[in-house]
Amino acid sequence: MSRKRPPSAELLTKELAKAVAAKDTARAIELTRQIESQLQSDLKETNGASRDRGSGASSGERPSFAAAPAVVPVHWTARSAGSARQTITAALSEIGVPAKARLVADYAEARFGDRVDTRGFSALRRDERRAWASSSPRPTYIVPALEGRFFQPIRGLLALSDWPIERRLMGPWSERTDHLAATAQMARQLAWLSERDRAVAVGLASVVAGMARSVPGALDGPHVDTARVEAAVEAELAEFEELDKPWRSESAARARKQLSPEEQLWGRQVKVVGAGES
Amino acid sequence: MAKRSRSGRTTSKNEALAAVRGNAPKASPNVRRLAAFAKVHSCPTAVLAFAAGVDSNRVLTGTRLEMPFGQSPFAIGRGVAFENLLRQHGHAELRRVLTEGLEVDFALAPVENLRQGFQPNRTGLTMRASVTKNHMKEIVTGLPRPIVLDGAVLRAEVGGITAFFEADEMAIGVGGEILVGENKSWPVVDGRPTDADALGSALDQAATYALLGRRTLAEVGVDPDRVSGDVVIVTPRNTGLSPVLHRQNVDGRIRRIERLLAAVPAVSDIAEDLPAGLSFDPVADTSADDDARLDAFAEITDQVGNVYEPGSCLTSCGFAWACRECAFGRGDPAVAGGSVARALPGVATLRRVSELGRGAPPSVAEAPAAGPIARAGRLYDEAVPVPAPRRRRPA
Amino acid sequence: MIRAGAAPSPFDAAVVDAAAAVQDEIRRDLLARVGEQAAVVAAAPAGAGKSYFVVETIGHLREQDLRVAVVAPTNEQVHSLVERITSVFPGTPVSFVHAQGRALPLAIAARPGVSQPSAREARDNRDRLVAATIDKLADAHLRDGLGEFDVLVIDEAYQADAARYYTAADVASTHLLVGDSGQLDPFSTLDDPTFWRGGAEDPLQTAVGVLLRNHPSTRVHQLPITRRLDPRAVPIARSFYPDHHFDAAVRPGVRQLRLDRPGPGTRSFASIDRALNEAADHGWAYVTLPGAAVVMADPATAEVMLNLVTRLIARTARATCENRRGFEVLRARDIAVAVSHNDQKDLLRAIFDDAGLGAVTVDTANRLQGLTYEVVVAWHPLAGATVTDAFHLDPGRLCVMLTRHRQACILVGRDTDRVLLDGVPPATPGYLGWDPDPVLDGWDAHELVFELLGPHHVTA
Amino acid sequence: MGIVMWRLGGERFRAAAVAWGPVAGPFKIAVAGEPRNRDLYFHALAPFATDLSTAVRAAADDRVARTRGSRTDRLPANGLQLVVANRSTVGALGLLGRYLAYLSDRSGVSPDPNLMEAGKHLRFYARHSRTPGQALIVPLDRLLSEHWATLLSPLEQANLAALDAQIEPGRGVHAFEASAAAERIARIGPEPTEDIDRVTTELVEAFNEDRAGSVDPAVVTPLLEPISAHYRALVEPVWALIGRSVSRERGLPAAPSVAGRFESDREAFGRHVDWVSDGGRYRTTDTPRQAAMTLRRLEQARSRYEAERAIEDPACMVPYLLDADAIRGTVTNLNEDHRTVVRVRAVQRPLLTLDTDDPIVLPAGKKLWWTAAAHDAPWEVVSVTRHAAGSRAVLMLTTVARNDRLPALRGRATFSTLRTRSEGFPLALATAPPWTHQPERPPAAPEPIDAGDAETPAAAVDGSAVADPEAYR
Repeated sequence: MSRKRPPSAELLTKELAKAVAAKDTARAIELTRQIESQLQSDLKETNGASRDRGSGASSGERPSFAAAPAVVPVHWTARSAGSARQTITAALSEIGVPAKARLVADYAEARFGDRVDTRGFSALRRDERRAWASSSPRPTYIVPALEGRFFQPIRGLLALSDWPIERRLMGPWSERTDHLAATAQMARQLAWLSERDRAVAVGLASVVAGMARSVPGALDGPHVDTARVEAAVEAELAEFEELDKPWRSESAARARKQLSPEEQLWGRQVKVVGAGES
Repeated sequence: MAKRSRSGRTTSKNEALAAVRGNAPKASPNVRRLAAFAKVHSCPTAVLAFAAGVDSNRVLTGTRLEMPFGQSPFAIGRGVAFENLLRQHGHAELRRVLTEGLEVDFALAPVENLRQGFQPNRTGLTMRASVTKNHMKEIVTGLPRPIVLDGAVLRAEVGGITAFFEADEMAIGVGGEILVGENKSWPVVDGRPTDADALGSALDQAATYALLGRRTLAEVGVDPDRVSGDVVIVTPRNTGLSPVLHRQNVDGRIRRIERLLAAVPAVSDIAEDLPAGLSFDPVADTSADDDARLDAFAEITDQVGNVYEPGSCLTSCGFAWACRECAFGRGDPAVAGGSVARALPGVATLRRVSELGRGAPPSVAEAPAAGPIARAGRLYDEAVPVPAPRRRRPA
Repeated sequence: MIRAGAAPSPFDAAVVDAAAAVQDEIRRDLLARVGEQAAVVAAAPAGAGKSYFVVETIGHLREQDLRVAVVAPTNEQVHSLVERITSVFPGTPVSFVHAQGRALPLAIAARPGVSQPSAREARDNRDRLVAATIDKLADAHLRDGLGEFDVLVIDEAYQADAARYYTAADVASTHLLVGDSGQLDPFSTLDDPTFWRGGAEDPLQTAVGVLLRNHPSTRVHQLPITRRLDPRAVPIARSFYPDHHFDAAVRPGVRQLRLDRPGPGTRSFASIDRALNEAADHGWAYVTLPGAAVVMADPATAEVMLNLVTRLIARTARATCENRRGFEVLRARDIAVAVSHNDQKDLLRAIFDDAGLGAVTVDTANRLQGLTYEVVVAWHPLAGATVTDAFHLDPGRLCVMLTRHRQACILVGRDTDRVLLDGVPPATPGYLGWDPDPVLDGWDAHELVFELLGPHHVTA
Repeated sequence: MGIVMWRLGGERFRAAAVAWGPVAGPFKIAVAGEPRNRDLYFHALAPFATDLSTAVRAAADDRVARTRGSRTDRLPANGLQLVVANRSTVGALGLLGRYLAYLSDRSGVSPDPNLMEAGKHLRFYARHSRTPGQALIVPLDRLLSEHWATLLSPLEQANLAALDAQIEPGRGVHAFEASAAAERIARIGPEPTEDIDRVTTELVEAFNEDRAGSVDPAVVTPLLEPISAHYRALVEPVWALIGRSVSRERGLPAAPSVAGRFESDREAFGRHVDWVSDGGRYRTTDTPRQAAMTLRRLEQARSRYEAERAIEDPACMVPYLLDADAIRGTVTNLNEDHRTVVRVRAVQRPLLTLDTDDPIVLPAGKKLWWTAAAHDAPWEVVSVTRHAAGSRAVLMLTTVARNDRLPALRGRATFSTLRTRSEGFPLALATAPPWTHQPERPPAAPEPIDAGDAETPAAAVDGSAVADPEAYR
C-alpha cells in the first residue's frame, strides 16, 4: 500500500465546511444527515452505554439533527475577511487568468460584495513582495503578470504565484486571449449563479456585459444571454489560443531557463530596453 | 523609524526590529524557542516575531485568543526537585548516575558548577560562556580524566543575534570525549519514555548543545569531534525521582540542528524594507481592548503574510489561535488541516469548494481540483439520499 | 566504446575480482558455521546480482549435500529464484512448496528437477532443496513441519520483518541473510507502528535488524559491486548507501542507448526529445514541468511521462550492453514507469493502455523492488508537493526508483520541488535504543540527488 | 462505566482525582489530597479499585457457550465497557494500571489486593484499546471524530469539548466559534492546565500543613473537603459532556458487523478475567512472540474493521470510490457461463458488465470484491472503456458461478478492494523463540516500579518564580 487514504471523516469535513462557508442551509442539512448515517456504522457504544446507563434511559436527550451545526446560518467573522489580499486572491482564482486590478475589483464586488480600494493595490504589491518567503511554496501570493520578452513585471496586471509561468506571461496575443478566457469563465459562472443567487447574478451580469462588449455578436440588446456570450467568446478564443499558446510556451521555456525562481514570480528588473526590440 | 530601517547599518536595522517589538514581551533565542521556530519557519509573521525577539507566546496575553501554554506549578516543582536531587550533597546522585551509565568512575570527579557565582543576567552568561570555553579547551587538551561541567553556557550567533544556550551538564569521561547531558523530569518505565515526542525534543536540545560545543572547540582550534555524537538524557526511573541515564546517538539530529540554525534568517535581511510603522506594540498593549489588539495582529499578518497549519502552529506558536481565526475569516481550507488543504490546489476558499462541489464551472486555475471535488459532492448525494430539506433561513 | 568482435572484457576486472573475493569469504564464513546457531549477513547495493550469488551459494551448499531451505518475502521473488536455480544448475531437484493458488508459472514448473510437493511430502521425502515464501515456510513449519534443515537462506532479508522471520528462523540453525539495505523498510497499516520501536521485540524491524540487535557480533559482509547499474548511475546510487562502497561491474561505454533523430513534424516534442537525448547520452535526465499547484495524480505530469515513453519507442531506441553483440531494439517490456501512489499508477496504467503500451510496466516503488529494466521513467515523489512528509521523503522509495535501470533513468518532477528542501527537516520523536533518522536521511538523499541530477536537467 | 481522571501536573502516575460511575448517572470521586504520598494515595484509590474489580468480575460472570467447529468456548455474555473523554485518559489509566498491577510490600505489609487487581484490569483495557474497532474502552474523542465530520483538524479533534461544540454549537453560533470558545473554556484532563494547578497548589499546601504529616484517615478525611470540592467542580462539566456525547451516539441503529466485533471484545475480556483470576501476571514488555502475534492480530482487525465500515455505510465507501479503490454502477450484462482457459482446461468464469456514472480509471487485472460477497472470491478487471458519460467495466469472477456470488442484472452494484475475510487467523507461534530472536538479556520480568514512592513530594513552583519554566517540560 503506497497511499495513505484520508479518513472519510475528512471528506465529509470538506463537504460540511463547504456548506458552512457557503451559508447553505439546504446543503448543510443534507450533510448532517449523511454524517448521521455514518453513525450507523457503530452501535457498539450504544450497547455498552445502555448496559451502563442503569434505569433512567432518557432517549429524549437525543438532539434533532435538523438543528445540527451547519444548518445555522453563518454570521461571518469580520476580522480580516475583508482584507484586500484575500478578496483579490479569491477573485483571481475564480477568474483563472491574469486580470487588471480594475476588473478584479469589479468582479470581487459583484461576487462577494467586498469593495477593494484599487488605490491600495500598489501598497499591496509591495507587501506581497516583502512577504514572499523563498523557503516555502506556501502561501499563495499575488504577483504581477510578466511581459514575455524581458520578463519585466506589468503594473496593475495581477496573477497568482501558484499558477504555472505560462499563464503569467504576456505576449502579443495574450491580453486578448486572457480577456476572452475571463469573459467566458464569468459567463459560465453567471449562468450557474443565476439559478442560485439572483442578487449576485444581477451584479455580475453587468461586469460580464462590460467585458463582452468588445466581442462581436456576444451581446444583443441590454440583457446578457450567457449562452450567446459564451458561444461568441469561445469562437474568437479558439483562434487566439492557437496563436497565443505556442508563443507563451516558447516564452515560458526561456523564462524558466533564464530566470531565478524569485524572478519567475516577481519579474526581472531590466534597466534598458534595446531600442531595436520593442 | 521606517526611514532609518531602510539604511544599511546593522545598528539601525536592530533599531528597526526594536521598533517592531515596541513594548511587546521580549524573548531571546534559546534551545526551545529555536525548536518552536523550526515548526513555523515558513510563516513570515512567525519569522518576523522571532527575528524581532518578540515572545509570540505572550504578545496576546489577556486577549481571548491567548493560548494556554503555561505549566502546572507541580510540573515545574517536579523539574526543579529533580535537578536539585541530582546536585544536592555535592552532586552525589549525578556522580552515581554518570558512573553507572557511562561505566566510568565519577565518584571523585571534579564538578565545575557554573550555576553559582555568576550574575543571573547577560553579563553572567557571557562570563559563564567564556569559562565554559576555557574548561572545554583544557579538558580536551589536558589529561584524560572524568570531569563534570554543571550548567555550561554556550554562545551562538542566531540570525546575527548573540544567544546563550545553557546545557544541563557536560560530562567528560576517560578518553577525553565530551558528552552533553540533558535532564528531564518525566519518567522512563520499563525502558520506555512515556512520551516519544518529549524524548525527541530532549534529544534535539542535547544535539543543539553538542553542535554548539563542537563550534566552540573549533573556535579555539581544537578538533570539534571531541564533542561526542552521543548524548545522555537523565530522567527519573519509574514512579519515584531516582535518576537513570540513557545514552543515545544524535548525529542525525545534530545535522538537522545545523540546517535549522542556517535557516534562521539574518536580522539584517528581515529588517530590509519593513513596512512603515509595522509593530507588535499595539498587539501587546494590554490597555487596549481585545478587538483592537487582534485587528492590529491581523493587520500585521496581512502586511507580511502568514501560513496557518494547525498541526504545527497549534503546538508551537502563541499566535496560532489568532491565525486560526483569520484563516477561518477568509475561508481558508487550512483550518480543516493540512491534508484537506492539500486536496484543494488552486481553490482559494471553502466557500468556493462548496460551489465546485455543487457543479459550479471551475476556472482554469481551479480545474485540477474541481473534478474530484464535484465528484465527491455527487457521490455523497448518491450515498445518502436526502429528503427535500426544510428551509429555515431567517431573513 | 566497444566494437563488436575486437572487444576487451566489458567488465572492470578489479571490481569483479573484489566482489568475487567477498563472495568466497561469505561462503567460507557460512560453511564454517554450518551446524552452529549462527548467521551470516550479505548486504548488497542495488543490483549487486544478489540472486545469482544466492543461487551459486545454494549450489555450494548442495555440493556438501546440506539440506537447504531458500525463502523470499513474495511469490514472484521465489518464482524467479526457482527459475534461476534451474538455469544455473539444470536438473537440480528443487521443491517449491506453495500456498493454494500460488503455483509456479507453467514455464518454470515444466523445467526438469522442479517439483511442487505439499509440505508433508517435502518433509517425508526430506527434499534436499526447498523453496518457498517466508510466510509459507513458516506456515508449513507450524502445521506439519518440514523437518530440520542445515541452512536457511533468506533473499531480500531487508524486506522481511522480524515477525515473519520469527517462525522461519526455526527451520535451521544456520542462516544466510542476503538483502539490499537501501530499499523500503517493512511497513505496517497500524496507527501506532512505532509502539514497540527501540525494543528488541519490535516485530517491524527487518530480519537483519533483529538479528544484529540480539547478536551484534554477527558478521555483515558488504558486496562492493553493482551489476545492474553502469558507472554513470553509480554516483547517484551511492547517495542511498552512505557507508557502503561499491562500483559498477561493467566498464564505462559498454552500455549504450541510441535513438533515431527526431523526424519531421515532431517540433512539439522538442523538450521530450531533448530529455531522451540527455538520457541516452548520459544515462540520466531530470525533466521538470513549471511549478504549479497540482493534485497528487497530476494529468500534465502523466502526459509528459507518456510522451517520454512513446517518443522513446517512436525513435526506435536501440541498446547494447555486456550481454549483447551490437545493438538491439528496446521492447515495451524493457521499460518501467515508477510512481509513489496508487492513483498515479492507475492514471498512468490507463493512458498507457489507451496508447497501446500495455507491455510497459507501471507500478509503485514498493512493488518494483528487486526488479530490473533497461529504461525507467520515474514520477518524483516530491513532484508538485507544497510540504514534505516522512512518506515522500523516504530514501528507500527514491532509491528503488533510481536504481532499477541498466541503461537510463528519467525522473519527472516540477521546477519548485527542490525549493522544498531549502526549509528545515521536520522534527522527529525519539525512541530509546533506536537512533536512525529515516526522515533526515531521506532529506539528505533527496538533496544530494537533486544536486547530482543538476547537469541533466531539462525543462518540459 | 464512565471514568474521569485528573492528574497532578507533571506526575504521570498520580491521579489527583478519579471519578467513576454509570454514564449519565451520578459519579463517585476519589481524592487523595496529596497523591504523592503512598498511603494517602492508595487509601483514596481503594474504593475505585474495589468498584472496578467487582464490576469487571460481575460482567465476566455470566457466560454463554460459543461453538466454532470442534471447540466450544464460554464467552462472557457481556463485557464491562469503560467510557472516557479522550485517548490521553486511556494512556493515563494504562500508566496507573502499570503502577498498581505490581506493587511491592512496605514494611512487611502487602498492599490492598484490589489495587493490584484493578491495576491489571486497567492495563488490559489500555492495551486492548489498540485494537481497531474495539468497544471495551471508548475514548469519546476518537469515537466522535470517526462519526462526525467537523471543521476541526486532526490535532484539534483530540478535544472532546471542541468536537461537541462543532456538532451542537447552539442556535445562532457558528460551529467554528463554538468550538474555539469551548477550547478556551473547557478543561478535560487528565493533564491539568496552569490555572487549575495554581488553585490546586494552594489547597494541597494548606492540606499538607493541616495534616502535619499524618496519614490517619480520621485526621485526613475531614481536611480533604476543599480539594474534593475543587475537583468535583472540574469533573462535573466533563461528566456532563461525556453523558451528552454518549446519549447523542445512543439510539442509533446498529451496523450488522458490530455484534461480530463485540464478540471478539468479549472473548478478549473473558480471557483476561480468567487469566487474572488464575493469578496470572502480564509481562510489562512484550516478548518477540507476543509482539509478532499482536502485530498480525491488530493488522487483521484493522483491515476487517475498515472493510466492514465502508461496506455497511455508503458514506464511508465514498473515499474508496474517489481513490478508484471501488467502483459503483449498474450491471448491464451478466454472462454466467462464460468460460476461460485456466492452465490447461477451460473452466467457468462468469463475466459481468458494469456501467459507471463517472469515468473511472482501473488497470486490467485489478482484483475487486463485490460488496455483497466481500468474504468470497474476488472479481478481476478485464477491461474498462469509455461509455456515455462514464465508463463500462468488464469484470470476471475468479471462481465458478453461484447465486450468492452474482449481483442482479440491471441492479446497482459496488465492487471494491475491501474484503472482510482475513487470510486465516495466524497460527500460534512457537513459544520458545528461535535463537535469532533471543536478546542477550531476556525481557525484564514484571517488576514493581514503586521503589521511589517513599520520597517526600516536591514543593510546587510557580512559573513566574523560575527563569525559564519551559525548561521543565
